[in-house]
This record gives sequence, structure tokens and C-alpha cells, in this order.
Amino acid sequence: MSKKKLKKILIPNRGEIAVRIQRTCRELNIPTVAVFSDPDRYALHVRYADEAFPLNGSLPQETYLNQEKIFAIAKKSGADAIHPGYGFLSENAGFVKNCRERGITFIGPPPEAIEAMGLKTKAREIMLKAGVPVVPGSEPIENTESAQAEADKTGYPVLLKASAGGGGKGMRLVEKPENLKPAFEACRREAQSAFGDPRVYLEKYLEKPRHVEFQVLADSHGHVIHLYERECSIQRRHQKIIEETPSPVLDENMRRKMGEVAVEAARVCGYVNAGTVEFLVDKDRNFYFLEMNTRLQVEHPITEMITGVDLVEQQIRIAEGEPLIHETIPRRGAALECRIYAEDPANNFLPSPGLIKALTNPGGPGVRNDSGVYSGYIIPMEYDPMISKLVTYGENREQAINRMLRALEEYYLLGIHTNISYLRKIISHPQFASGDYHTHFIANYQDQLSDSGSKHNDSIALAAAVILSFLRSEQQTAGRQQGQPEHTSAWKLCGRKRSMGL
Amino acid sequence: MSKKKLKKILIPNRGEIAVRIQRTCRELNIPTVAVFSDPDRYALHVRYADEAFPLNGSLPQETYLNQEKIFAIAKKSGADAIHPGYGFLSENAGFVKNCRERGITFIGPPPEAIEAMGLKTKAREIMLKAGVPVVPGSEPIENTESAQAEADKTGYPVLLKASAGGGGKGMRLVEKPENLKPAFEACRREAQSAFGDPRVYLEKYLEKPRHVEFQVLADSHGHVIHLYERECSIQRRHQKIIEETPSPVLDENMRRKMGEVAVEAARVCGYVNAGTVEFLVDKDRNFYFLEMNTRLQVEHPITEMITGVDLVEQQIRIAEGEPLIHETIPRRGAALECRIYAEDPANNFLPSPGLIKALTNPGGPGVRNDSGVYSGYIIPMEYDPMISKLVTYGENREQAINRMLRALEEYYLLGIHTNISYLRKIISHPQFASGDYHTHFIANYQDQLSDSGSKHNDSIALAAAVILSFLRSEQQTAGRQQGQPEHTSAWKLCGRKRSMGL
Amino acid sequence: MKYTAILNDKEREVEITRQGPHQFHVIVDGQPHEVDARHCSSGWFSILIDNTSHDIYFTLDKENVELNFRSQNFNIKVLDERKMRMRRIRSDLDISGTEIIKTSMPGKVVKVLVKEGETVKSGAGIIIIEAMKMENEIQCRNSGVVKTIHVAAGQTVESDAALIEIEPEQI
Amino acid sequence: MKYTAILNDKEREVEITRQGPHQFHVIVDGQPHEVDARHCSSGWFSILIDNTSHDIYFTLDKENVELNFRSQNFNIKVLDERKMRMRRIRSDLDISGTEIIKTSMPGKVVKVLVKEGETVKSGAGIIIIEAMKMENEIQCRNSGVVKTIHVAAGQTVESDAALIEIEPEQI
Repeated sequence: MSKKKLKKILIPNRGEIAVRIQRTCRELNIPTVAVFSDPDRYALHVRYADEAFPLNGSLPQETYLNQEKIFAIAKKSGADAIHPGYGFLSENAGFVKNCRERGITFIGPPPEAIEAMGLKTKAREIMLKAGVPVVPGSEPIENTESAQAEADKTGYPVLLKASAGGGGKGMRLVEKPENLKPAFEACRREAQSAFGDPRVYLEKYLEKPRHVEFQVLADSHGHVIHLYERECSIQRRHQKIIEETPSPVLDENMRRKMGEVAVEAARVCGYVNAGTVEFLVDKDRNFYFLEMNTRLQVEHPITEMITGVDLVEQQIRIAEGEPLIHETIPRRGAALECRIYAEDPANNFLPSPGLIKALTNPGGPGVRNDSGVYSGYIIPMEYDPMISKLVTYGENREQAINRMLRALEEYYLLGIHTNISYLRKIISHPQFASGDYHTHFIANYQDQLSDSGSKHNDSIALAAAVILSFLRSEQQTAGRQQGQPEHTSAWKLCGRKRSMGL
Repeated sequence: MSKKKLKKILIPNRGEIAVRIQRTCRELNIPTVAVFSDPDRYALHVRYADEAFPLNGSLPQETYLNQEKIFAIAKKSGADAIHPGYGFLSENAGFVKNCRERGITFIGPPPEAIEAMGLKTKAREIMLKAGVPVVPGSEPIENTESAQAEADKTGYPVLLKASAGGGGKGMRLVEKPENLKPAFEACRREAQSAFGDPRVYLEKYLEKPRHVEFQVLADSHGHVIHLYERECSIQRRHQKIIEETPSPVLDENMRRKMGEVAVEAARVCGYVNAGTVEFLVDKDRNFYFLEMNTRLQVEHPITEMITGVDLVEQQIRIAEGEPLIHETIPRRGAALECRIYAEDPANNFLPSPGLIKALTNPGGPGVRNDSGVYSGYIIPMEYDPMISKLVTYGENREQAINRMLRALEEYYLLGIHTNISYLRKIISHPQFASGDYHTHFIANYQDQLSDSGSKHNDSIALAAAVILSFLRSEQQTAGRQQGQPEHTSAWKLCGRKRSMGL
Repeated sequence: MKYTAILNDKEREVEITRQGPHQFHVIVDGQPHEVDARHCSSGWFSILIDNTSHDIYFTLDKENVELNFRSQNFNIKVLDERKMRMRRIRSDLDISGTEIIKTSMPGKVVKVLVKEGETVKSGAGIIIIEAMKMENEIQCRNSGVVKTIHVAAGQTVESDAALIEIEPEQI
Repeated sequence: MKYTAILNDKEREVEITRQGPHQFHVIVDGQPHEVDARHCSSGWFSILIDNTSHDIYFTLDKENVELNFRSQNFNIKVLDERKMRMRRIRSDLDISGTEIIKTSMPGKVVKVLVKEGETVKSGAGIIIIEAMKMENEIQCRNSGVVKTIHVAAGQTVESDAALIEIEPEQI
């Protein structure tokens, strides 16, 4: 592969990940091209971009998944490269081939590797051949009858998963035969809507499994390295919500072994660029290959925190044909990520789109916030409710956790419901602190986590509420006396007044 | 020294440093007590504190320097420790003794070390005895006549410095004998007002000097280590405005030598807790001891970025009698700090207090912002105009610089004047990029740095301004037709409207 | 001045006296507090209550005060004596126990899981709404009989729209 | 609609035509641009001008528009045709050249460096103000004669208050 500096990068994606990629591009002085659906004209990735073009429409199929429109914009804007982010077209081998045909550099793996790994079922086959242990499971399933047959063969509980999927979307746990049919149907609908491919397969559901994944980087000159693991066992409805590194369960020996397997997995499928090899670790600390995600992961920042490496920069360098400059990368300390969602934990985690009335981002030592929103932004109902990723670094796990608690407390995101206080409850839980947890953590402790919190702030709240009401009634009285209409915000005046003295 | 967990920490300080300390305390689950002057009731350090007590008054002498009031609040609140931050009482040996008498733990060095190092003149004497090279200079000077005699002896140019000073306050460069008298008087006035001590001394002004300092940590068990250097040569009016680590001028050999001298300097004065040994490096790369700052430095975050260590946590652990857990601390990458000031570079850097109308803090990978302000805050005229410290980390110096440029561009702080675009000019300057600079950098390139920037955004600004005016006139017309008063903000309506569609 | 503040359906007595431009003496449940309260910026309130500091975000809507601090959310209804009297009169008239199934966010109806006239147990799944790429099942709080179904599968619904009404069973 | 926009004392012609709810055709100095402009939140404006994206903070005060983007600050006066005519008439009457020394921030007068009647050169130090712990010397822009001194050492002054007036020397 010949070396070629990239001149302009189009990012057919939205939200925090589009902004994340734009930031590195700006640091590298590479202009970016944003694209946006109708509801996203006000999105941060449009405001942050150097150039922005409308996709006209609001459905994913007519916007962020619409290759024709994206290629037309690439041509118009003169973009010579595309960074897909995660989701949308990021693991679409056909799209990568189309990029290649048009002479556009795709910042990601070659289509062959995506195809091999993208069909989860094919990936498992390759890994088995390479001697890597794999979780028992099925081929893609076309109808309910086959699903029932496969589930009976594997034995309940089973996991239904989108063949083309990832990120927890289109995934269902089925514990009893009578639940299989509706789960299978819901899964196919979700898979179709999220990935444009309704195919679903089935996997044995391990007992008390931990989800541990390894970050790999492979250049176009045959070098493959790994950047250690990420522990992603804190999941709700099969969606990761808290990730950490290092994993509390790995010792150096296991880390070395799994790292070698991850590098080997990347090697056997001819992988180039950044990728993630996911494993399940069972209660006896056996590990199984689960799948390879052929793109940047949501949780990549925790790896950046402990290694000091910018993974998006590495992706761009690799796409430019540069060799990896690192033989091995040392790690330092510990990092934690919390995914901040616009959802209501008190109301069955219903998504909570709407206007962000006030926003204070946490700051200070060891805190990174990769956000896709701003104060005054109306979170649209059309997309995933993740609004930011809060990441903390610490000299050790304890410090990273304490910082996360502090940062979550600093994080005010008002007007909508968020999972912020829910995340605090998870992180403060003694079982999380012990490091001894698995993917059922949230299900197991559901009741403790949904506690409505301490009441000892009640009298503060009552005092504050009454003072506010008292002040308003004072000002309304004053307003009426001065002939002001009652709806004029007395509070505004109050805010201004203070420059006049105490 | 016996070990004793601290229970509650009073911070007799304000602004970003008070918030910085509160953050670590919160992580360690130690409640904090804030104190505040009349203008500071609205300050962030009051809002962030667990408890806050008024000092009643606005002059430093009647508030943050008033020991009686502070001790009364310590008693009332039950605080068993005081973290002084920097400035104010941080290097006041008498205050430390008074803490000791009252059984309050002072989170900082013992009074003897402060006294020895606090009088810059005494510190120089001790260092000379220990065989450390020192910049030629004088004893404290009481009147203009002695100043003239000393300056003649040393030879012009000379630097006048507050004996009790630090941080660039009460410092004046005198190049010609006729400028000595007014400079001496101004210096005494500033020294009195900033440190409550008018004494001034005089030092030889080195040619093309670099200012390089070493962070040290000493525990109460006799262990002293250093955490590498900080390069602080980018100064305006003898105030550091940009700091970086590692210093571009040091090689490993020089770093090792200077580090050893720094550790020795701390050792000979019986130092305990965090301190900084400042050196001047001349154009031939000789280094001279300049002074020791017996407190946390403004620029400590860049050391935290490359070492991963929380210096405030270390300070608290040391004050609790804990031994240092680190023998030596590895470093990684590079870090840069920019001090963000409320000042007007286009108007002789006049301080610019007032209302912050809008604020967007930079974020994303490798960016840390230690801020003391918020959107809607009125920066008071009574205090130092520094409002935040923007810090970036990079795998190497180039990445740290590129990130800083990106972060400064993301930083919107509106309503007041700031030095943000001025800082960008410095950092983009090829001489800064080369790493080959010294303390006269800003003076030498003044003209280039005060360039009013590119004009290529003019037509964007003109288009935007006209669209805004056009929209307003449209809405005023509509408002008049609907009988609305003209002053009702049509812009508010416009902001709300968008939820109704395109 | 005396107020009744309602938090989590409990009525609490709060008395307030102004002591200075920003200072108040407040008695909550018989406990006196000295409060210094400042409006820092739009929607932000800094209060020192007996010298403990709290940073509070608020919205005021008639007698409803919504507060957020230390990651906690509070919805408080504050009524002066006159409004409290009116409330007492009104509440005597309020006897309906019909539960209205709503969605707190706009979305699309995927499936209605019940039929009119059907008896449902508390916690039963009533309807599936798709929003933000996820299917969400909404359950009923109380047992009862499905009285009216306002929506059908495929339909788009606004937040807080009444979807389905459930009447308590007659005892 | 035609406007005159004044930036850095230069008059520029700008023509604007509405094309849609948020779309405008704008001609600046004869160059046409397609603009999509949105009000994102209080004071924030996102504009796409020929598909380049700019995030602009603005304040509007009568005909004065202050903009901030890409770390640059712009003060622009926008006048429609009627206001432009009025301005032309007024400027013919404006002949005073008195320079008024002001401070852009409140502070304390440390020292007045000139006397009434004294002749000063452009760039000369006129007065020292202490603010935010720093002494700041204010210089005059133009050469002239000190006409009036409104303040004395020790006095506290407000921002933008007239401190000293300097008249141009008669030629």
C-alpha cells in the first residue's frame, strides 16, 4: 500500500462519535465534511464540522445509510476519505467496496475482513479453524420454526442476535421456549431497522459470563498489536453502559494469552486498521471468542486514557499507509467510561428526547467528556438516546471510580431525564467496587439500583422550593403595582440585579 | 509524624484553585469548607463547596488574608485541616505556626521550610552553601538609594522582585538607571498589596534565560522525589502564561542533574509536602537556582498529565503522615497549559471583568479545563483576572500543541475580553513550535502576536450580521402587526419555534 | 409567611421570614434554618442553608417547583394558605380512579397488547411503543378493566397523549 | 433587501433575499452565497455558507452586531438604506476631534501622569489605574493638549467613565 496523505474526510455519522472524529481531524489539520438528516440540522456534529451537507430525509435508509447521497456529497465536497464512525455504514462491506471503486479511502478494514467478521456466524467458523475457542451457537435463522429447533438443540437459555449486528441492538435473551417466537420477531424487526438486514442467529447463553474485549491495531504492512482489554460486563438489555480497563478479572498471564489470541484473530482474517476482538469469560475464567467488531468501538476512549494513544489518529495514519510506530504500547493506571443516556430509569428506561434546558459538563483532573449535545439542543426522537460518554482516568481503579462519582455529581443535564443518578448507584455498589461482577450484575441488583435515593436532602429541597415561591410572589406583587404584565419573568430581573450590590 | 486521616478541609482561597482542591477532596470523600469575600458570594468555589462561610469584606486583608476570621470559621465548621492553595496565605510561615498551635493540619510544608525559602534572599544563601549555583543578586532593599547602589553593583539590566513574592506579582525589569526609582516604588506598592510585605530585592537579569522548574514531593519520613520539570519561559510582564512539560531544552542528562539538585534543595531545607524548585537556564544551558515555591503551583496540572499522579491527593496523603508510595514516577507524553485571562490583548492587556454571557468549555480527548467561572458569572474586578487553565496532553509535543490549538478554538468565553486568540497566536508561532525560545519570546515577537488575524472570515461575518439584522427587522414588523411591544425578544421565539419543524 | 409544600404526596409545613436582601429564616417541619439564597444565572440558584452549600437548578411553573441537585430530582408543589384551602375543597370532589396509560415520549405504536373490556393485572404489559430505535413495553400500575383504547398499531403518538384508559374493577 | 455593513471602518454592500424558512441568498461585495442559518440556542447561530459550517455567537444591539467565531471577534454596524441616508447627513455635522481617555474596566486611579494644558505625544502615558491587582498605564491615541482632567489619584472610577479629555493641537 502506497503512502498518501488524506486531504478531506467525510464522516457519514452523527452524535458524539462524529464530533470525536472531527476533533482529531482538526488536530491533524484535515478538514471534515459532515452530513445530516433533517432532524439533525441543529446537531453538534453539523456545528463542529468544516463543511456540512444535507441528506434530506429523516429515516436512516434515506440519510446516513444512503450510499448514493453520501458518495454524491463526497464528490461535491472533494472528500478523498470516509471515516464511518460506529453503527450505520461502518461494517457494511458493500459500502467499503463502493468506496474503493470510487477511489475514496475508507478509514477502516478491507471489505474482505468485514465480510469475514461481519457475519458473526462466518467469523466463528474462521476462529474455530484457527484453534480459538468459540461459544456454541447456530447459523443464521430464517424463520421461527428453525429458531425453535436450534434453541432446543443448544438448550435454553439462548441469546438471539442480529447476524449483521453489534452494540447490543437486535439482541434478546430467551429463557423459556414460549418466549422464543415474540423475541425472534422483535429481534428481526430491530435488526432490519438498525442494520438493514433482518437475519438473526442464536447462541448458547453462558452462566455468569464476563464480557472482555481486546483493542487491536493492524497496519497495511502486516504488523498487528493489541492495546489491552476493556471489561464491558455492566450491561442493561445487552447494551454496555459502563466499561473499564484494566479488567478486574484478568491477571498478567491471562491478559497475555488473550492478547495473543486477539492479535491472531486479526491476523487470520487479514485485518487492517482498528478493531476489537470480543471474548466471553466464564465463571471458571475460560475465555471464548465471541465476535470481532471491525470498527472503532463506542468505548475506545478508556483505551486511549491508559495508553495515551489517539485511536482515531492511528486509524487515519494506517489508512494513509503509514506503518505502526509502536511495537508494544505500555499502559498506565485505570480508566472507566459511563454512557450517558437520555432515558428515564424511574420509568422503565423509556427514552427521553426533548430540550436540554441546562447543561454543565464535568471537568478538572482525569475527566473526559465526549459529548454530542449542548445546552438548548433538542434531542431528537429519531436516534439512539446516548448523548455523551463520560470517561475518567485514575492512577488506580479506586481513583478512577472516585473520579467518576465526582464527575457524575458535577454533570447537570436538565430538562430531560438521564441515567446519571442510576450510573452513580451502580458505581457505588459494593459488588461493583469489588470488581467481582458479570453481565447479570444489573439484573441481579435491579431492586437496589432502582432505590429512589436518600431522603436527607428533602428539607433542603423544601426550603429552596418555598424561597423560590416566596420570591416570585413578592415580585409578582411588585410587578402588578408597577403595572407589569404578570408573565414577564421576574427571575430574569433578579439575575441582573445582583450587579447592583449585595 | 503519626498518621491521622483528615476529616474536613477548609480552603482559604478562591477561583479555579479552590475548585481544583475541592474536586480531589470530593473524590477522597473529605468534606470541604469554603470561605468567601462579599464579591465572591456568587463564585464557583462557593457553589462547589460542601460548606461555605462569609468573610464579610472585600479587601484581601479583611478576607482571604484575615487569619482570625479563618480560624474562627475553622472552629465553627469543625475543619481539622487547611489547604491554602496558591497565593494568599499559602507561603505565610506565621499562619502555618498558628495552624500548628490550634491543632489544625496545614496541608503544606512546615513553617521553618517556608521561612527559609520564603525569603528569597535567605533561600539563595542556603543553596549557595549546599553548592547549588545561584543567580547573582541582593539582600532585601529598604529604600531607593540602596536599590540604586545594588543595581550599580550588579549591573543593568536588573530584576526587582518582592522578597515575599512569587507568581510574577511585584516584579519589574529595570533596564536603565533612570527607570529604577518609579519601578522600585511600584514594586513595593504591589508587593504590599499582594503579599502584605513591601520588601523588594534585586537580581541580575540573565540574557535569553529559560525558566525551568522541578516539581518535588517530600513525605514526613524523609523521602524526597521529583516529578520532572515544567518549562515556563513563555511569560508576559514576568507572568507565566504558557507552560509545558517536558522542556524542549533538556536532554536526559541535564534532566537527571537538575532533578537531583531539586531533590537536594528540598532536602537541605527540611522540606515536606509538594514544592517547586525554580531554575533559570542560560543560553549556554547552565542552570541556576532561582527560588523554591513552597506550595502547589498554578501550572501543576501539566505534571499530573504526564505522570498520572494527582498532586493534591499526594499533598493530603503527606499531610496525613502517609509515606510516599512512589520510589520514582515514570512519565509519558507531553502536556501544555494555557492560562486563560479576562483581559484585552488589543487594549494593552487591560483586565476585563464583567458578565460572562456565554461559555463553552472545550472537551474531548486529551483536554482538561480547570475553571473557576460559569456562564452567567460576573467576573469581579477585585481579583486576579485568571479565569481558567486549559491543559492538553499528547503522545508527543506536536500532538499536545495541536490539541491545544483545537481546544482553544472550541473555547467560547463571551461577554468579556479574553486572551484566547492571543494564546493561539503564540502557540502557532514557528519559534514556539521549534521549542527554541526563552523568556523574552513575547517581547521579541510582540508585533507578530498583536496582528489582528486573518481577514478571510470577513464575508462570513458580514453575511451573518446582515441575516441577523434582516431577521430582526422581519420579526419587529411582525411584532408590531400583532401588537407586541418591540422589546419582547423575538429571538427567544425563534429558538423555540424550531421544535415545530424545519 | 406559611406555606404547605407537597413532596412525594406528603404535605409539609414550611414557614418563611425574610431577614435581608438574600437572607431567610425558614422553618421546615419545625426545624429552623438560616438560608442565604442567590440567583446565579438563568435557572441556577445557590443556597447556603446553615452554611451547607447547595447548587440547585430550578424551574417554576405556577405552584409546581422542580429542583435538581446532587443528582437528585425533586417535584414540589408549593401552596400558600389561600391555595391550600382551595385545594382541600377541590380534592373532595375528585373521586375518579381511572388510570390513563401514557407515553412520556413521542413514538410509534408497534402493538396494542390488550383489548377493550379485557381484565388486566397490575404490572401487565399494555402497549409497545417504538422510540429512538428501541421497543418499549408500557405496563399498567393498577389492576382493572380496559375501558378505552385511543390508538392502533402503526400510529405515531405524541408524548403525554392518553393511549389507553383502565378503570378499576368494581368491588 | 440592500444593507450597508460597516466592518473596521469600511463600508460594504450586502444584499439579501429570503429563499426559505432558514435559507438566504446573500451577495457580499458582489460575491453570491447560499446560506442556511439557524438559531440553535440563546445567542448561538449556526450558519452553513456555501456548505461551510460556522458556529457563531452573536449579540444584537440596535444596528450593532457583535459576532464571535473561530476565536475572532467582529463588530459590525448594519444599516438599511433609510438609516444609511440618515448617517450620511449626521456625519457631515460631526467635526469634534476630542479624544476621551477612558478605562474599559472599573478600578482605582493610582496616579495622573499629566497636567491640564500639557502637550502630549500620541502613545504617551496619561494615567495609571489599578484593577484586579495590577497597575495599568493608559496611553492616548493621538497627540494633543490635555483639556480637562475629571479624576484624581485615589479615586474609584467606573468603566467607560470619561477620565481625561485631550484636544487635538490647532494647526
